Amino acid sequence: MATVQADRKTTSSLLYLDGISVSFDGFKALNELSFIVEPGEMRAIIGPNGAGKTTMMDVITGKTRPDEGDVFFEEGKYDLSKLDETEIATLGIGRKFQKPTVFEMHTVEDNLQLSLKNDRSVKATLFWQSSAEQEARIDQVLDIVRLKHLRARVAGSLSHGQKQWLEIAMLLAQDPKLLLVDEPVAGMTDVETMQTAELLREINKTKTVVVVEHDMAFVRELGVKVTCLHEGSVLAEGSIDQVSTNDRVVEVYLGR
Amino acid sequence: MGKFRDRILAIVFAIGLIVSAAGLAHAGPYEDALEKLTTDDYADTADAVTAVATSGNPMAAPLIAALQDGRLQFSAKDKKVFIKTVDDKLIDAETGKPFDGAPPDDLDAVRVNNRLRGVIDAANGALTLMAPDAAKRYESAQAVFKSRDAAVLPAVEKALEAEKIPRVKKVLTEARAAILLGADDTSPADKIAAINIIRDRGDQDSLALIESLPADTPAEVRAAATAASAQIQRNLAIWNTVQNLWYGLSLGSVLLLAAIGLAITFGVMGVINMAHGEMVMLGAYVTYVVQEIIRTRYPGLFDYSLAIALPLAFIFSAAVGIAIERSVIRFLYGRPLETLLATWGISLVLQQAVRVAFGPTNKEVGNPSWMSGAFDLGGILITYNRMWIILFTGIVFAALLAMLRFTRLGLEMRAVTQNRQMAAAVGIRTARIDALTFGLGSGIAGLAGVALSQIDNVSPNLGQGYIIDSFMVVVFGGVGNLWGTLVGALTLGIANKFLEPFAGAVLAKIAILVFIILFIQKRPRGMFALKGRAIEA
Amino acid sequence: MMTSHPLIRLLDRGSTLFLVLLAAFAIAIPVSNLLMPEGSALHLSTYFVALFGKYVCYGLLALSIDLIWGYVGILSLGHGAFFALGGYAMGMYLMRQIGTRGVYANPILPDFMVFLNWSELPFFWYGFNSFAYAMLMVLLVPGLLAFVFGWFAFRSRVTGVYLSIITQAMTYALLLGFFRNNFGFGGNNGLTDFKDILGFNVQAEGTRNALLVTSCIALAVCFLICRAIVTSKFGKVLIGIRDAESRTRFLGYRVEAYKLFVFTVSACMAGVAGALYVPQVGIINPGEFAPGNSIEAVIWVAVGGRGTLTGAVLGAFVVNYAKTFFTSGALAPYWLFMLGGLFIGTTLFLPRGIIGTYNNWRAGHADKAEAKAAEGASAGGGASPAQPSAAE
Amino acid sequence: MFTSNHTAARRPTARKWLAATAGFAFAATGAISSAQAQDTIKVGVLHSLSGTMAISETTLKDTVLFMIDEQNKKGGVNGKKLEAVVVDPASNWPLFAEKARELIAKNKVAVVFGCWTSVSRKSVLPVFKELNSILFYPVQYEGEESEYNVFYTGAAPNQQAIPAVDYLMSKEGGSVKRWVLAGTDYVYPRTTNKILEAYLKSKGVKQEDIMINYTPFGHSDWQTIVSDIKKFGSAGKKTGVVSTINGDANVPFYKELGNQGIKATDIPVVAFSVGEEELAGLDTKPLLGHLAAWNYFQSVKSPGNTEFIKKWQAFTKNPKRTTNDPMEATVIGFNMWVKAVEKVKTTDATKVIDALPGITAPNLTGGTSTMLPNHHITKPVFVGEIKGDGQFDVVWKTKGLVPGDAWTDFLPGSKDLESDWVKLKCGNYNTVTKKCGGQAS
Repeated sequence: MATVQADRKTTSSLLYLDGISVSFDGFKALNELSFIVEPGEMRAIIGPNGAGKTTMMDVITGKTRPDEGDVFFEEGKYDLSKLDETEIATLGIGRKFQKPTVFEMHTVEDNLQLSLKNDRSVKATLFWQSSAEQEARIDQVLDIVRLKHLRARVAGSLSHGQKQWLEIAMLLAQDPKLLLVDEPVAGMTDVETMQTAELLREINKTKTVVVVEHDMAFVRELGVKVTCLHEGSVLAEGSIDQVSTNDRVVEVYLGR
Repeated sequence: MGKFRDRILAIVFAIGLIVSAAGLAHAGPYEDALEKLTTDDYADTADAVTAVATSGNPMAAPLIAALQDGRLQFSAKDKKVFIKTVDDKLIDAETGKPFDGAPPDDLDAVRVNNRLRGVIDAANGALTLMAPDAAKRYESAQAVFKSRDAAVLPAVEKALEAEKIPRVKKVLTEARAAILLGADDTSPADKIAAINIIRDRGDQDSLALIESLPADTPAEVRAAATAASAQIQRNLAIWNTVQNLWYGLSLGSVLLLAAIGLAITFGVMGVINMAHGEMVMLGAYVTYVVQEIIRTRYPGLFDYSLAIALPLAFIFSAAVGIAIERSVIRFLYGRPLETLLATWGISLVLQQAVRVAFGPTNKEVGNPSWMSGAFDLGGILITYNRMWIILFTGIVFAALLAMLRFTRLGLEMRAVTQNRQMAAAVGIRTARIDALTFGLGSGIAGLAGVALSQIDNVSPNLGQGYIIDSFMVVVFGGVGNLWGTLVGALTLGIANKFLEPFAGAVLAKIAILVFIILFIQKRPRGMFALKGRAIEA
Repeated sequence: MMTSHPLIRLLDRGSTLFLVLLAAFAIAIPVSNLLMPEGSALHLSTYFVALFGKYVCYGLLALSIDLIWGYVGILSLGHGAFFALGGYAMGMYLMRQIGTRGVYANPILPDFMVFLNWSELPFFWYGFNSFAYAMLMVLLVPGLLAFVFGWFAFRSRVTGVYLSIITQAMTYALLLGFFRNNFGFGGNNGLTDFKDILGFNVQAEGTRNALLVTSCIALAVCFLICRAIVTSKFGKVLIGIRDAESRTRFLGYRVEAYKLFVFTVSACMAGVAGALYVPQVGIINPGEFAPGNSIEAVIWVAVGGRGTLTGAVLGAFVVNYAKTFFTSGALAPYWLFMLGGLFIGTTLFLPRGIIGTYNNWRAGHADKAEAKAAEGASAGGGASPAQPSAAE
Repeated sequence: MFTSNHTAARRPTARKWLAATAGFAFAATGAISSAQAQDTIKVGVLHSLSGTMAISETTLKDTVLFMIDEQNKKGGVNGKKLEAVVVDPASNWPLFAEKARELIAKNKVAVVFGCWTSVSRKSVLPVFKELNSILFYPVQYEGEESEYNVFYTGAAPNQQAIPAVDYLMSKEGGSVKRWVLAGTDYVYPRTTNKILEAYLKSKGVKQEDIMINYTPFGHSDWQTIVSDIKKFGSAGKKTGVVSTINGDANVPFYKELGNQGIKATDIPVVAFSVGEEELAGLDTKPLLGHLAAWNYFQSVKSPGNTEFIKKWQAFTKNPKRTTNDPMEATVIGFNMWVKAVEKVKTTDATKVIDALPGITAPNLTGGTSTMLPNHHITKPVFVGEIKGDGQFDVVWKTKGLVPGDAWTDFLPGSKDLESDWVKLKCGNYNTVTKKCGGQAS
């Protein structure tokens, strides 16, 4: 693990992005993006398509290397730009994809079994045996996302919303320090949306959460600090009301 | 060799005669010579040829010409010789009058072997040094340069005086130099002069010529010779590199031609078409069929056969391609590996189908006159078929780029490549585009087939020989990027040709494969792959 | 279910049945071939023994391919290479066993070296006169190649079609290499004219039956290994990688390590298959490296049912039996049509293969409890996904 | 197997297995049932009809069928009609072995005509030894083999390569002084070239006057090599090329030759694997005068040949169908087998094999070939020049017939070996150690 000596700017923060730039074939997806997430906080990130939301997630989770800029995790302990997905995941950053991604061929239970915080090495998984507390942990997580009754179902057969929740459940099973949740309510009914909001608030009691979302109603429901991205850098930051009244935000985003 | 030399002397003497007392009716040797042509024995024929050449008989030239291209007939029974004209009429070789009346039943062609051809060429060489046709004179001058026989010297010098056209004159001078260098009675000064002339010619033959100086040559000549050969070698070394480049270029263009269709289907549709090679093969067979029809019906059109075959091959392969796409591949989208297997199956079926339809043996596809032969460009030899194929490839490539850039279809294709869903959303009928794209790819494969029929077997196995190489090119160049394919093909072609001389053909091929495998590790999406946010999972 | 005891996981209905059948064959065939009198209805000809032995080896090859294609979605078009390498290792042992009985009676050099007048044995032939060493090489050479190749390929995340194509390039390069005579493996004639193995004459009926039984045992063992792998949590991770590679990564699994491990195991199995194959067919030559062969082996798996171990083996038997059947008699010239049709037909109409389709049908028709059981089975021996996303 | 069916019958899964099992059982019992039918003499035909080798082998399959047809018109052999059993080894070597076994063990054929490539022969050898049956191998090959069960009716190196080289060295052939040995990289060219190299050196040719070059199978880009040959040839001395390039690669090779203007008068190319069939895929005008060495040419004028070609073209219903050397070899082999069977009045392999040496049969070029004790035959050697019409013009032939030599005298390994299945009962008797190499010493 690449660690760097804590410097004062980064100390308090859990996630620290500074001057991140990424470009694909000339197009600047991220442009000098900087923001900080404090431990225990829940942050909503909004922004029009192509604002760089997903790219930002890719950078944090090590899928994309930033062309320049720093990404630090846990009070600057870890330089994420030097680690790959697997290492970052094991550091305790869980990511939920835009499109719900679960192991369709596995049962709900197995999905969680695979996510539980365990030794991930080849040897360990080859000779692995399930245990009571593992089972208990699975029940607990299933409770949180209200999927207990579907424990034996094949994930592929779940509804869209249920898949979203299962994926969140998988993040919880990982027991991460930071959850990155990409458009959790895309394609959900209003009821589901509200339930999801509740669920995230529930989760936020114990964990730091970063939510990327279009759905303003949902963001409002979360009622947390909002960062609005535009063309790869922060446009505005603050409470939902501040942000949604910010002229430039209105112009580039809500206006349309 | 001695006997041969005498013959040439005789020929030269004959030329003297022809020049001085042309047309004088002169019976005897010619008639006896004709006798010898009827014994069906190479030695006799050889003697006869010389005798005829020296006879000075006006029939000599036509007779030797006839012998050369197998139009000289003889009848062993009644000891007669006939010249078969191009339009299958018999001319009595003795009288030169058309032969009317029933040809003898044991009529047969006078047979020639390589040695005889040599004799004939020599005879011709001497005979045609003064021929009215400049090209002929050039040819025979070259022949003399090769044979560089002292006996022909007078003839050469005579011709030299008479010669007007510079390029012929040049060769004659070189020929003369060659002879002088070989002759023992030449003064050192002349020899050095000769060496310089030959040095300026500067090709492989000149080198051989200069290096084959006898041991007893005087020092100063030897010095000049070594200097000259050194220069020639330097010169040749440079040309050698140029030649490798050229070979690489032409190999590359063949690869490109074979791979470009694949690049399209692979790039736009992400379809691995294992039957691509068979599309090429079909194109080649179309060429064969076209040529067959032309041969039997309209022989006159033969030189246009390829021009006719091209569109047909394109259409046919494209049609087959579209049929395959509609009937099989479209059910397999999003499952590239299954597509790979299915198309492999298709390729097996197509191969065996052709095998059953046309038989397993190679089919003859001829080169039109404008595609056979070669010409010298500086120090390298450029064969017409390779040159045309390179040009053709260039044209196809350019046309394709233009088509993608400027036509509606091209636009829609690029749209689909970049974002299928979005394209569909804006109302592009992706299914139709897929079919057309696949058709286009296959059609181009068909065109490749026409080109390959000019340099390779036309057999059911034709495609197999190219499929793996084509894949290497596409993957190496980077998917969905025609320029990548271009660079990929040329790189591989040239690399191969520079490796071949010292590594040998087999190792060169292996080296290239290993290189590609390693390269893919570095750039898993090929040289010019489009980057961007690949949406995974 | 993951909670169930490992042994129960290992031996679900299908697997048990498979092993029982295999054992039955391994016993019945030698008995009827050796003990039953010639001409009696129960007598099986040696021709059949040889044929079956060959099929078993193909079955093992198919198994090894299914392990990586069916469960991790790695489509190797170069598995024939590992098969052939194993075969060559065995072949080299057999060559050294010939000793002075070669046509030139040279105690050290194999015949092909003598008539290309080589003076001494190339270093890589050392040690192959020892059976143990040869067997070690049977595992080591393919395993090592697979490890190195995989280490490069998986680390730099070469996936899907690209991987398939470079595996093909690999086997093609080896093909060209082994064709070269001065490569030291007998050029395109390969290694042949074997005399005996461990002192037994390879042609003797007894030896043939012994080889057949050995092959069956090898198949059974490898089958159990595969079962153990795919029914363990490791196996679930593999399926995870197949269906959603990046999800697995973001869960913190070292995808490349998993792929590398299973790829190497599979290569070793292919090597074993090749090693058993050579003494039974009596020759090994570069033809086995031909990309076509590897692709054909893949179709065996597809026919039997990708992602179902029993299916892979069944597929190998069915297709090869068809080959035997259709390459003689009136149909002789049309075999390629059959094979080609098989490729197309299977991918179009039977994407899950025989066993896969059957499992599905059973899962569909059984009641809830049964269905659960089927899930259990299919989680391990499972049916392939409806839309196998093997490419990603 | 039956116990297993019993246990299996309970489970639906077993049906598939049952099907397969039944299939095998059928295959097996099929072997027995076919064993009964003995009113005809079965003749096995083992030539690839699909895959890459079909290009050459299909013709030979037709030839055997043609010969059988002819023989049956004459009333068959020993009063029994001949029946062809055709299988398709699909150009796949292990399949060759399997099919050989099938022919002998399952179909109980009396004799097998088959194989083209050496590797296919090598792969079936063990089967023929084990089941003691007869194989007639009709293709020219590298020699270095003489098996009890195999009869080699094609040319051994001394019946093709060496005479051809002799011709090129002769005055008539252009007294070649400098040699290019170009071949495809497999055993036949390698061995042949080794032999030729040794032979040439024994004739005083220096190392620097020999250039050896190998190319992969189906090599199609000949630019570099042809121009190398040209360079090598322009060194003043008369140069000749001996080509052991394998079938498919020849067409592009000759096309390149023609286009780079290498005329036979400058650098003659003599080929050992290019016959009428291969030329059928070429416009031969640019190749006028290049040579091939065979034991048979379609253009050879002899009553036997003319009649054969007539019947053959009638049989194949194709007036343009060519004939070639391996076909003639097949014909000779077939006739020899018939004679032998009629001589011993049985098709029993051992008896026929022992009877075959000494048997004679007319070859199509007017001579009479004899089966030698080393299981090779005597044949005339012709050198032909390519004509404009895709045929060859015989420019040279050996005086009398050349006996096939299994073990060449030009390789250190095999010069002491000798094969004699009549007296020595040994295919590789070592005249120095006085031992039969095959047996353990």
